[in-house]
Amino acid sequence: MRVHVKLFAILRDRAGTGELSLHLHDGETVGGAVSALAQQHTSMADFLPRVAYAVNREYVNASTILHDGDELALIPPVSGGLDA
Amino acid sequence: MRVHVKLFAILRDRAGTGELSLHLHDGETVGGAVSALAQQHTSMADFLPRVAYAVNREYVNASTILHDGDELALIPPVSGGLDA
Amino acid sequence: MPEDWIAILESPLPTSRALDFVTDPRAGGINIFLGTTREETSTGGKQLLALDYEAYPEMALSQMKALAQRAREHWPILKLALLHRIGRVDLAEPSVVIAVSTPHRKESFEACRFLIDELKKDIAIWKKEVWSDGSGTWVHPHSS
Amino acid sequence: MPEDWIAILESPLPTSRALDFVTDPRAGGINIFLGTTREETSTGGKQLLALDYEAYPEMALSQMKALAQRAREHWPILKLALLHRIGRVDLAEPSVVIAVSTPHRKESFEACRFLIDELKKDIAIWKKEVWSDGSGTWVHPHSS
Repeated sequence: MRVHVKLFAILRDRAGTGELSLHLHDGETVGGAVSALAQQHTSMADFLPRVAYAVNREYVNASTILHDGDELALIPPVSGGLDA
Repeated sequence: MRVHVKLFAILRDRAGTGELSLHLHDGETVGGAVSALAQQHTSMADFLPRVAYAVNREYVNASTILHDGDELALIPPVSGGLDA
Repeated sequence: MPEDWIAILESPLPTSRALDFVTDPRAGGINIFLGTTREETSTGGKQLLALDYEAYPEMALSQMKALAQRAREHWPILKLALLHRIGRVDLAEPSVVIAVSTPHRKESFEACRFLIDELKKDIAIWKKEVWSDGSGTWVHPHSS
Repeated sequence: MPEDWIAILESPLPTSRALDFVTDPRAGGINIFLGTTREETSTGGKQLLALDYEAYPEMALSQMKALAQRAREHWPILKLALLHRIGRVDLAEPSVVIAVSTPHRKESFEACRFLIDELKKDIAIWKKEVWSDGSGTWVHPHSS
Protein backbone atom coordinates (compact mmCIF):
# COMPACT_ATOMS: atom_id res chain seq x y z
CA MET A 1 0.00 0.00 0.00
CA ARG A 2 0.97 3.62 -0.33
CA VAL A 3 0.87 6.26 2.42
CA HIS A 4 1.27 10.02 1.95
CA VAL A 5 3.69 11.49 4.46
CA LYS A 6 3.64 15.18 5.42
CA LEU A 7 6.69 16.81 6.96
CA PHE A 8 6.90 20.16 8.70
CA ALA A 9 9.43 22.60 10.10
CA ILE A 10 12.79 21.04 10.92
CA LEU A 11 11.80 17.70 9.35
CA ARG A 12 10.83 19.37 6.12
CA ASP A 13 14.15 21.20 6.03
CA ARG A 14 16.09 18.02 6.70
CA ALA A 15 14.22 15.95 4.16
CA GLY A 16 14.31 18.76 1.63
CA THR A 17 10.60 18.27 0.93
CA GLY A 18 7.27 18.62 2.70
CA GLU A 19 5.69 15.51 1.17
CA LEU A 20 6.81 11.95 0.62
CA SER A 21 5.18 8.81 -0.61
CA LEU A 22 5.91 5.60 1.32
CA HIS A 23 5.34 2.06 0.07
CA LEU A 24 4.53 -0.26 2.94
CA HIS A 25 3.27 -3.79 3.50
CA ASP A 26 -0.42 -4.02 4.15
CA GLY A 27 -1.18 -3.84 7.85
CA GLU A 28 1.92 -1.80 8.68
CA THR A 29 1.69 0.45 11.77
CA VAL A 30 2.58 4.11 12.17
CA GLY A 31 5.67 3.03 14.12
CA GLY A 32 6.71 0.77 11.29
CA ALA A 33 6.27 3.57 8.78
CA VAL A 34 8.41 5.90 10.87
CA SER A 35 11.14 3.23 11.13
CA ALA A 36 11.11 2.90 7.36
CA LEU A 37 11.42 6.67 7.01
CA ALA A 38 14.34 6.79 9.42
CA GLN A 39 16.18 4.26 7.26
CA GLN A 40 15.39 5.93 3.94
CA HIS A 41 16.04 9.50 5.21
CA THR A 42 18.88 9.29 7.69
CA SER A 43 18.95 13.10 8.00
CA MET A 44 15.69 12.88 9.91
CA ALA A 45 16.55 9.83 11.99
CA ASP A 46 17.73 11.53 15.18
CA PHE A 47 14.69 13.82 15.33
CA LEU A 48 12.00 11.23 14.64
CA PRO A 49 11.75 9.96 18.24
CA ARG A 50 10.52 13.42 19.25
CA VAL A 51 7.64 13.75 16.83
CA ALA A 52 3.95 13.07 17.33
CA TYR A 53 1.84 11.40 14.65
CA ALA A 54 -1.41 12.32 12.98
CA VAL A 55 -3.28 10.15 10.51
CA ASN A 56 -5.84 11.96 8.40
CA ARG A 57 -5.46 14.97 10.73
CA GLU A 58 -6.15 13.18 14.00
CA TYR A 59 -3.47 12.39 16.55
CA VAL A 60 -2.69 8.67 16.76
CA ASN A 61 -0.04 6.55 18.44
CA ALA A 62 2.67 4.35 17.01
CA SER A 63 0.60 1.17 17.10
CA THR A 64 -2.13 2.56 14.85
CA ILE A 65 -2.59 0.47 11.70
CA LEU A 66 -2.24 2.37 8.42
CA HIS A 67 -4.39 1.95 5.35
CA ASP A 68 -3.78 2.59 1.69
CA GLY A 69 -4.09 6.30 0.90
CA ASP A 70 -3.72 7.51 4.50
CA GLU A 71 -2.14 10.89 5.18
CA LEU A 72 0.51 10.40 7.86
CA ALA A 73 1.80 13.68 9.32
CA LEU A 74 4.90 13.85 11.48
CA ILE A 75 4.34 16.62 14.01
CA PRO A 76 7.46 18.15 15.55
CA PRO A 77 7.06 19.66 19.02
CA VAL A 78 5.21 22.93 18.53
CA SER A 79 6.44 26.26 19.76
CA GLY A 80 2.99 27.75 19.68
CA GLY A 81 4.20 30.53 17.52
CA LEU A 82 4.78 32.94 20.39
CA ASP A 83 7.17 34.34 22.89
CA ALA A 84 7.31 32.76 26.33
CA MET B 1 -13.10 85.64 50.68
CA ARG B 2 -14.40 84.00 47.54
CA VAL B 3 -14.10 80.34 46.61
CA HIS B 4 -14.88 78.82 43.21
CA VAL B 5 -17.02 75.70 43.51
CA LYS B 6 -17.10 73.02 40.81
CA LEU B 7 -20.02 70.63 40.59
CA PHE B 8 -20.26 67.43 38.60
CA ALA B 9 -22.74 64.78 37.55
CA ILE B 10 -25.80 64.56 39.78
CA LEU B 11 -24.78 67.67 41.75
CA ARG B 12 -24.43 69.69 38.58
CA ASP B 13 -27.86 68.55 37.43
CA ARG B 14 -29.43 69.39 40.78
CA ALA B 15 -27.79 72.80 41.04
CA GLY B 16 -28.48 73.56 37.39
CA THR B 17 -24.90 74.71 36.95
CA GLY B 18 -21.36 73.33 37.04
CA GLU B 19 -19.79 76.34 38.72
CA LEU B 20 -20.69 78.50 41.68
CA SER B 21 -19.01 81.28 43.55
CA LEU B 22 -19.17 81.18 47.36
CA HIS B 23 -18.50 84.07 49.70
CA LEU B 24 -17.09 82.84 52.99
CA HIS B 25 -15.49 84.22 56.10
CA ASP B 26 -11.73 84.11 56.08
CA GLY B 27 -10.47 80.89 57.64
CA GLU B 28 -13.56 78.90 56.76
CA THR B 29 -13.06 75.13 56.29
CA VAL B 30 -14.20 72.87 53.48
CA GLY B 31 -16.85 71.46 55.80
CA GLY B 32 -18.12 74.96 56.52
CA ALA B 33 -18.29 75.74 52.81
CA VAL B 34 -20.27 72.59 52.14
CA SER B 35 -22.71 73.46 54.94
CA ALA B 36 -23.21 76.87 53.38
CA LEU B 37 -23.86 75.25 50.01
CA ALA B 38 -26.40 72.86 51.51
CA GLN B 39 -28.34 75.82 52.89
CA GLN B 40 -28.18 77.87 49.70
CA HIS B 41 -28.93 74.96 47.36
CA THR B 42 -31.32 72.68 49.15
CA SER B 43 -31.66 70.50 46.02
CA MET B 44 -28.14 69.26 46.70
CA ALA B 45 -28.43 68.92 50.46
CA ASP B 46 -29.26 65.23 50.73
CA PHE B 47 -26.44 64.22 48.39
CA LEU B 48 -23.67 66.34 49.91
CA PRO B 49 -22.80 63.91 52.73
CA ARG B 50 -21.72 61.42 50.07
CA VAL B 51 -19.25 63.59 48.19
CA ALA B 52 -15.49 63.81 48.49
CA TYR B 53 -13.68 67.14 48.31
CA ALA B 54 -10.79 68.41 46.24
CA VAL B 55 -9.15 71.78 46.62
CA ASN B 56 -7.09 72.92 43.67
CA ARG B 57 -7.38 69.37 42.27
CA GLU B 58 -6.05 67.51 45.29
CA TYR B 59 -8.24 65.49 47.62
CA VAL B 60 -8.69 67.10 51.03
CA ASN B 61 -10.89 66.48 54.05
CA ALA B 62 -13.58 68.59 55.66
CA SER B 63 -11.28 70.28 58.14
CA THR B 64 -9.02 71.76 55.46
CA ILE B 65 -8.87 75.57 55.62
CA LEU B 66 -9.85 77.38 52.43
CA HIS B 67 -8.14 80.42 50.99
CA ASP B 68 -9.31 83.20 48.74
CA GLY B 69 -9.44 82.04 45.12
CA ASP B 70 -9.36 78.32 45.90
CA GLU B 71 -11.11 75.92 43.56
CA LEU B 72 -13.28 73.60 45.65
CA ALA B 73 -14.60 70.60 43.74
CA LEU B 74 -17.35 68.39 45.10
CA ILE B 75 -16.65 64.88 43.87
CA PRO B 76 -19.63 62.49 43.75
CA PRO B 77 -18.84 58.79 44.08
CA VAL B 78 -17.34 57.73 40.77
CA SER B 79 -18.64 54.90 38.69
CA GLY B 80 -15.35 54.49 36.89
CA GLY B 81 -17.08 54.86 33.60
CA LEU B 82 -17.44 51.15 33.06
CA ASP B 83 -19.58 48.10 33.42
CA ALA B 84 -19.08 45.94 36.48
CA MET C 1 6.66 59.97 30.29
CA PRO C 2 7.02 60.23 26.52
CA GLU C 3 5.98 56.57 26.21
CA ASP C 4 2.49 57.14 27.62
CA TRP C 5 -0.47 58.50 25.72
CA ILE C 6 -3.05 59.54 28.28
CA ALA C 7 -6.05 61.53 27.17
CA ILE C 8 -9.68 62.40 27.72
CA LEU C 9 -11.37 62.82 24.37
CA GLU C 10 -14.79 64.01 23.22
CA SER C 11 -14.69 62.14 19.93
CA PRO C 12 -14.80 58.39 19.18
CA LEU C 13 -11.73 56.74 20.64
CA PRO C 14 -8.98 56.02 18.11
CA THR C 15 -8.31 52.37 18.93
CA SER C 16 -6.12 51.74 15.89
CA ARG C 17 -3.96 54.70 16.74
CA ALA C 18 -3.63 53.41 20.30
CA LEU C 19 -2.41 50.10 18.90
CA ASP C 20 0.04 51.86 16.59
CA PHE C 21 1.22 53.95 19.53
CA VAL C 22 2.14 50.93 21.69
CA THR C 23 3.61 48.83 18.86
CA ASP C 24 7.28 48.33 19.62
CA PRO C 25 10.01 45.95 18.40
CA ARG C 26 10.91 45.23 22.03
CA ALA C 27 7.39 43.87 22.64
CA GLY C 28 6.36 40.23 22.51
CA GLY C 29 2.84 40.95 23.70
CA ILE C 30 0.28 43.71 23.35
CA ASN C 31 -2.95 43.70 25.29
CA ILE C 32 -5.82 46.04 24.51
CA PHE C 33 -8.99 46.47 26.50
CA LEU C 34 -12.11 48.32 25.39
CA GLY C 35 -14.92 49.10 27.78
CA THR C 36 -18.04 49.37 25.63
CA THR C 37 -21.61 50.52 26.21
CA ARG C 38 -23.70 47.39 26.72
CA GLU C 39 -27.37 47.32 25.84
CA GLU C 40 -29.68 47.01 28.81
CA THR C 41 -33.36 46.93 29.65
CA SER C 42 -34.55 48.51 32.88
CA THR C 43 -36.96 46.75 35.19
CA GLY C 44 -39.59 49.12 33.82
CA GLY C 45 -38.93 48.03 30.23
CA LYS C 46 -36.90 51.04 29.11
CA GLN C 47 -34.03 50.49 26.70
CA LEU C 48 -30.60 51.96 27.32
CA LEU C 49 -29.70 54.24 24.41
CA ALA C 50 -26.25 55.44 25.41
CA LEU C 51 -24.02 56.44 28.29
CA ASP C 52 -23.11 60.06 28.84
CA TYR C 53 -19.74 60.67 30.49
CA GLU C 54 -18.65 63.78 32.30
CA ALA C 55 -15.18 64.43 33.69
CA TYR C 56 -13.37 66.82 35.94
CA PRO C 57 -10.72 66.74 33.26
CA GLU C 58 -7.74 68.33 35.00
CA MET C 59 -8.13 66.06 38.01
CA ALA C 60 -8.99 62.93 36.02
CA LEU C 61 -5.95 63.39 33.80
CA SER C 62 -3.59 63.72 36.71
CA GLN C 63 -5.18 60.64 38.30
CA MET C 64 -4.76 58.70 35.06
CA LYS C 65 -1.11 59.72 34.85
CA ALA C 66 -0.51 58.63 38.43
CA LEU C 67 -2.22 55.33 37.67
CA ALA C 68 0.00 54.74 34.64
CA GLN C 69 3.01 55.43 36.82
CA ARG C 70 1.86 52.83 39.34
CA ALA C 71 1.48 50.26 36.57
CA ARG C 72 5.00 51.03 35.37
CA GLU C 73 6.32 50.34 38.84
CA HIS C 74 4.85 46.83 38.75
CA TRP C 75 5.38 45.69 35.16
CA PRO C 76 8.01 46.28 32.48
CA ILE C 77 5.70 48.33 30.28
CA LEU C 78 7.20 49.51 27.02
CA LYS C 79 4.38 51.76 25.86
CA LEU C 80 0.98 52.54 27.21
CA ALA C 81 -2.16 54.25 25.97
CA LEU C 82 -4.97 55.15 28.36
CA LEU C 83 -7.87 56.92 26.68
CA HIS C 84 -11.24 57.85 28.13
CA ARG C 85 -14.07 59.32 26.17
CA ILE C 86 -16.51 61.89 27.51
CA GLY C 87 -19.89 62.92 26.16
CA ARG C 88 -22.37 60.51 24.66
CA VAL C 89 -21.15 56.98 23.94
CA ASP C 90 -23.61 54.91 21.93
CA LEU C 91 -24.22 51.19 22.28
CA ALA C 92 -21.20 49.04 21.35
CA GLU C 93 -18.86 52.03 21.29
CA PRO C 94 -15.88 52.21 23.64
CA SER C 95 -15.75 54.68 26.51
CA VAL C 96 -12.29 53.45 27.51
CA VAL C 97 -9.38 52.10 25.49
CA ILE C 98 -6.28 50.79 27.24
CA ALA C 99 -3.32 49.41 25.29
CA VAL C 100 -0.11 48.09 26.81
CA SER C 101 2.98 46.57 25.23
CA THR C 102 5.43 44.47 27.24
CA PRO C 103 8.27 42.06 26.47
CA HIS C 104 6.16 38.99 27.39
CA ARG C 105 2.48 38.31 27.08
CA LYS C 106 1.70 37.62 30.73
CA GLU C 107 2.78 41.10 31.75
CA SER C 108 0.63 42.75 29.10
CA PHE C 109 -2.50 41.04 30.42
CA GLU C 110 -1.70 41.79 34.05
CA ALA C 111 -0.87 45.45 33.46
CA CYS C 112 -3.93 46.06 31.30
CA ARG C 113 -6.18 44.36 33.84
CA PHE C 114 -4.68 46.40 36.65
CA LEU C 115 -5.21 49.64 34.72
CA ILE C 116 -8.88 49.03 34.02
CA ASP C 117 -9.63 47.74 37.52
CA GLU C 118 -8.01 50.79 39.10
CA LEU C 119 -9.45 53.20 36.56
CA LYS C 120 -12.87 51.99 37.57
CA LYS C 121 -12.24 52.70 41.23
CA ASP C 122 -11.32 56.27 41.58
CA ILE C 123 -11.10 58.55 38.58
CA ALA C 124 -13.09 61.80 38.46
CA ILE C 125 -15.31 60.68 35.59
CA TRP C 126 -19.04 60.06 35.97
CA LYS C 127 -21.55 58.35 33.77
CA LYS C 128 -25.23 58.86 33.17
CA GLU C 129 -27.48 56.24 31.67
CA VAL C 130 -29.61 57.65 28.85
CA TRP C 131 -32.89 55.74 28.44
CA SER C 132 -35.36 55.33 25.63
CA ASP C 133 -38.01 57.38 27.46
CA GLY C 134 -35.69 60.38 27.57
CA SER C 135 -34.78 59.95 31.23
CA GLY C 136 -31.22 60.01 32.50
CA THR C 137 -29.77 58.33 35.58
CA TRP C 138 -26.41 59.17 37.09
CA VAL C 139 -24.60 56.01 38.14
CA HIS C 140 -23.02 56.29 41.56
CA PRO C 141 -21.84 53.28 43.54
CA HIS C 142 -24.10 52.41 46.45
CA SER C 143 -26.68 54.95 45.40
CA SER C 144 -30.29 53.91 45.58
CA MET D 1 -20.16 28.80 15.05
CA PRO D 2 -21.11 31.88 13.03
CA GLU D 3 -19.80 34.09 15.83
CA ASP D 4 -16.20 32.91 15.53
CA TRP D 5 -13.67 34.09 12.99
CA ILE D 6 -10.85 31.59 12.97
CA ALA D 7 -8.23 31.78 10.28
CA ILE D 8 -4.64 31.17 9.27
CA LEU D 9 -3.49 33.98 7.02
CA GLU D 10 -0.41 34.64 4.93
CA SER D 11 -0.82 38.41 4.93
CA PRO D 12 -0.50 40.96 7.77
CA LEU D 13 -3.18 40.28 10.36
CA PRO D 14 -6.20 42.60 10.13
CA THR D 15 -6.42 43.69 13.76
CA SER D 16 -8.96 46.43 13.13
CA ARG D 17 -11.22 44.01 11.32
CA ALA D 18 -10.92 41.58 14.21
CA LEU D 19 -12.03 44.36 16.55
CA ASP D 20 -14.94 45.24 14.27
CA PHE D 21 -15.85 41.56 14.10
CA VAL D 22 -16.18 41.16 17.88
CA THR D 23 -17.86 44.52 18.51
CA ASP D 24 -21.34 43.83 19.84
CA PRO D 25 -24.00 45.84 21.68
CA ARG D 26 -24.31 43.00 24.21
CA ALA D 27 -20.64 43.47 25.17
CA GLY D 28 -19.33 45.51 28.09
CA GLY D 29 -15.73 44.42 27.53
CA ILE D 30 -13.50 43.54 24.62
CA ASN D 31 -10.04 42.15 25.11
CA ILE D 32 -7.52 41.89 22.29
CA PHE D 33 -4.14 40.22 22.44
CA LEU D 34 -1.40 40.50 19.84
CA GLY D 35 1.67 38.30 19.93
CA THR D 36 4.41 40.26 18.18
CA THR D 37 7.91 39.49 16.94
CA ARG D 38 10.32 40.79 19.57
CA GLU D 39 13.82 41.88 18.68
CA GLU D 40 16.54 39.69 20.05
CA THR D 41 20.31 39.31 19.97
CA SER D 42 21.81 35.82 20.03
CA THR D 43 24.69 34.91 22.32
CA GLY D 44 26.89 35.12 19.23
CA GLY D 45 25.78 38.70 18.51
CA LYS D 46 23.35 37.98 15.68
CA GLN D 47 20.22 40.08 15.40
CA LEU D 48 16.81 38.52 14.94
CA LEU D 49 15.30 39.80 11.68
CA ALA D 50 11.94 38.04 11.65
CA LEU D 51 10.08 34.88 12.54
CA ASP D 52 8.95 32.51 9.83
CA TYR D 53 5.82 30.50 10.61
CA GLU D 54 4.74 27.27 8.99
CA ALA D 55 1.46 25.47 9.63
CA TYR D 56 -0.21 22.18 8.93
CA PRO D 57 -3.19 24.31 8.08
CA GLU D 58 -6.02 21.77 8.01
CA MET D 59 -5.00 20.36 11.37
CA ALA D 60 -4.16 23.72 12.97
CA LEU D 61 -7.53 25.15 11.94
CA SER D 62 -9.45 22.27 13.44
CA GLN D 63 -7.38 22.60 16.64
CA MET D 64 -8.11 26.34 16.77
CA LYS D 65 -11.83 25.70 16.33
CA ALA D 66 -11.79 23.11 19.11
CA LEU D 67 -9.93 25.58 21.32
CA ALA D 68 -12.51 28.30 20.66
CA GLN D 69 -15.21 25.83 21.59
CA ARG D 70 -13.46 25.06 24.89
CA ALA D 71 -13.30 28.78 25.67
CA ARG D 72 -17.00 29.14 24.93
CA GLU D 73 -17.75 26.39 27.42
CA HIS D 74 -16.01 28.38 30.18
CA TRP D 75 -16.96 31.99 29.48
CA PRO D 76 -20.01 33.76 28.02
CA ILE D 77 -18.23 34.79 24.85
CA LEU D 78 -20.28 36.88 22.45
CA LYS D 79 -17.86 36.96 19.55
CA LEU D 80 -14.37 35.70 19.06
CA ALA D 81 -11.61 36.17 16.50
CA LEU D 82 -8.57 33.90 16.51
CA LEU D 83 -6.11 34.69 13.73
CA HIS D 84 -2.66 33.25 13.15
CA ARG D 85 -0.29 34.43 10.50
CA ILE D 86 2.09 32.17 8.58
CA GLY D 87 5.13 33.09 6.54
CA ARG D 88 7.56 35.82 7.50
CA VAL D 89 6.57 38.11 10.37
CA ASP D 90 8.87 41.09 10.79
CA LEU D 91 9.84 42.72 14.08
CA ALA D 92 6.92 44.37 15.90
CA GLU D 93 4.35 42.71 13.65
CA PRO D 94 1.75 40.35 15.10
CA SER D 95 1.83 36.62 14.40
CA VAL D 96 -1.33 36.11 16.45
CA VAL D 97 -4.39 38.28 17.05
CA ILE D 98 -7.07 37.18 19.49
CA ALA D 99 -10.16 39.30 20.15
CA VAL D 100 -12.98 38.40 22.51
CA SER D 101 -16.13 40.26 23.48
CA THR D 102 -18.07 39.39 26.63
CA PRO D 103 -20.77 41.03 28.74
CA HIS D 104 -18.30 41.97 31.52
CA ARG D 105 -14.67 42.88 31.41
CA LYS D 106 -13.29 40.16 33.69
CA GLU D 107 -14.51 37.43 31.35
CA SER D 108 -12.93 39.07 28.32
CA PHE D 109 -9.50 39.06 29.99
CA GLU D 110 -9.82 35.49 31.23
CA ALA D 111 -11.04 34.08 27.94
CA CYS D 112 -8.40 35.89 25.89
CA ARG D 113 -5.66 34.76 28.26
CA PHE D 114 -6.90 31.17 28.11
CA LEU D 115 -6.94 31.25 24.31
CA ILE D 116 -3.37 32.46 23.94
CA ASP D 117 -2.02 30.17 26.66
CA GLU D 118 -3.64 27.13 25.06
CA LEU D 119 -2.80 28.23 21.53
CA LYS D 120 0.81 28.24 22.55
CA LYS D 121 0.69 24.69 23.84
CA ASP D 122 -0.48 22.49 21.08
CA ILE D 123 -1.34 23.90 17.68
CA ALA D 124 0.31 22.54 14.54
CA ILE D 125 2.20 25.75 13.76
CA TRP D 126 5.97 26.04 13.94
CA LYS D 127 8.29 29.00 13.94
CA LYS D 128 11.78 29.55 12.66
CA GLU D 129 14.01 32.36 13.85
CA VAL D 130 15.57 34.25 10.95
CA TRP D 131 18.88 35.83 11.89
CA SER D 132 20.96 38.68 10.50
CA ASP D 133 23.66 36.28 9.24
CA GLY D 134 21.15 34.48 7.07
CA SER D 135 20.79 31.47 9.37
CA GLY D 136 17.45 30.07 10.46
CA THR D 137 16.65 28.13 13.62
CA TRP D 138 13.49 26.14 14.14
CA VAL D 139 12.14 26.66 17.63
CA HIS D 140 11.08 23.45 19.30
CA PRO D 141 10.49 23.17 23.02
CA HIS D 142 13.23 21.29 24.85
CA SER D 143 15.39 21.16 21.74
CA SER D 144 19.07 21.94 22.16
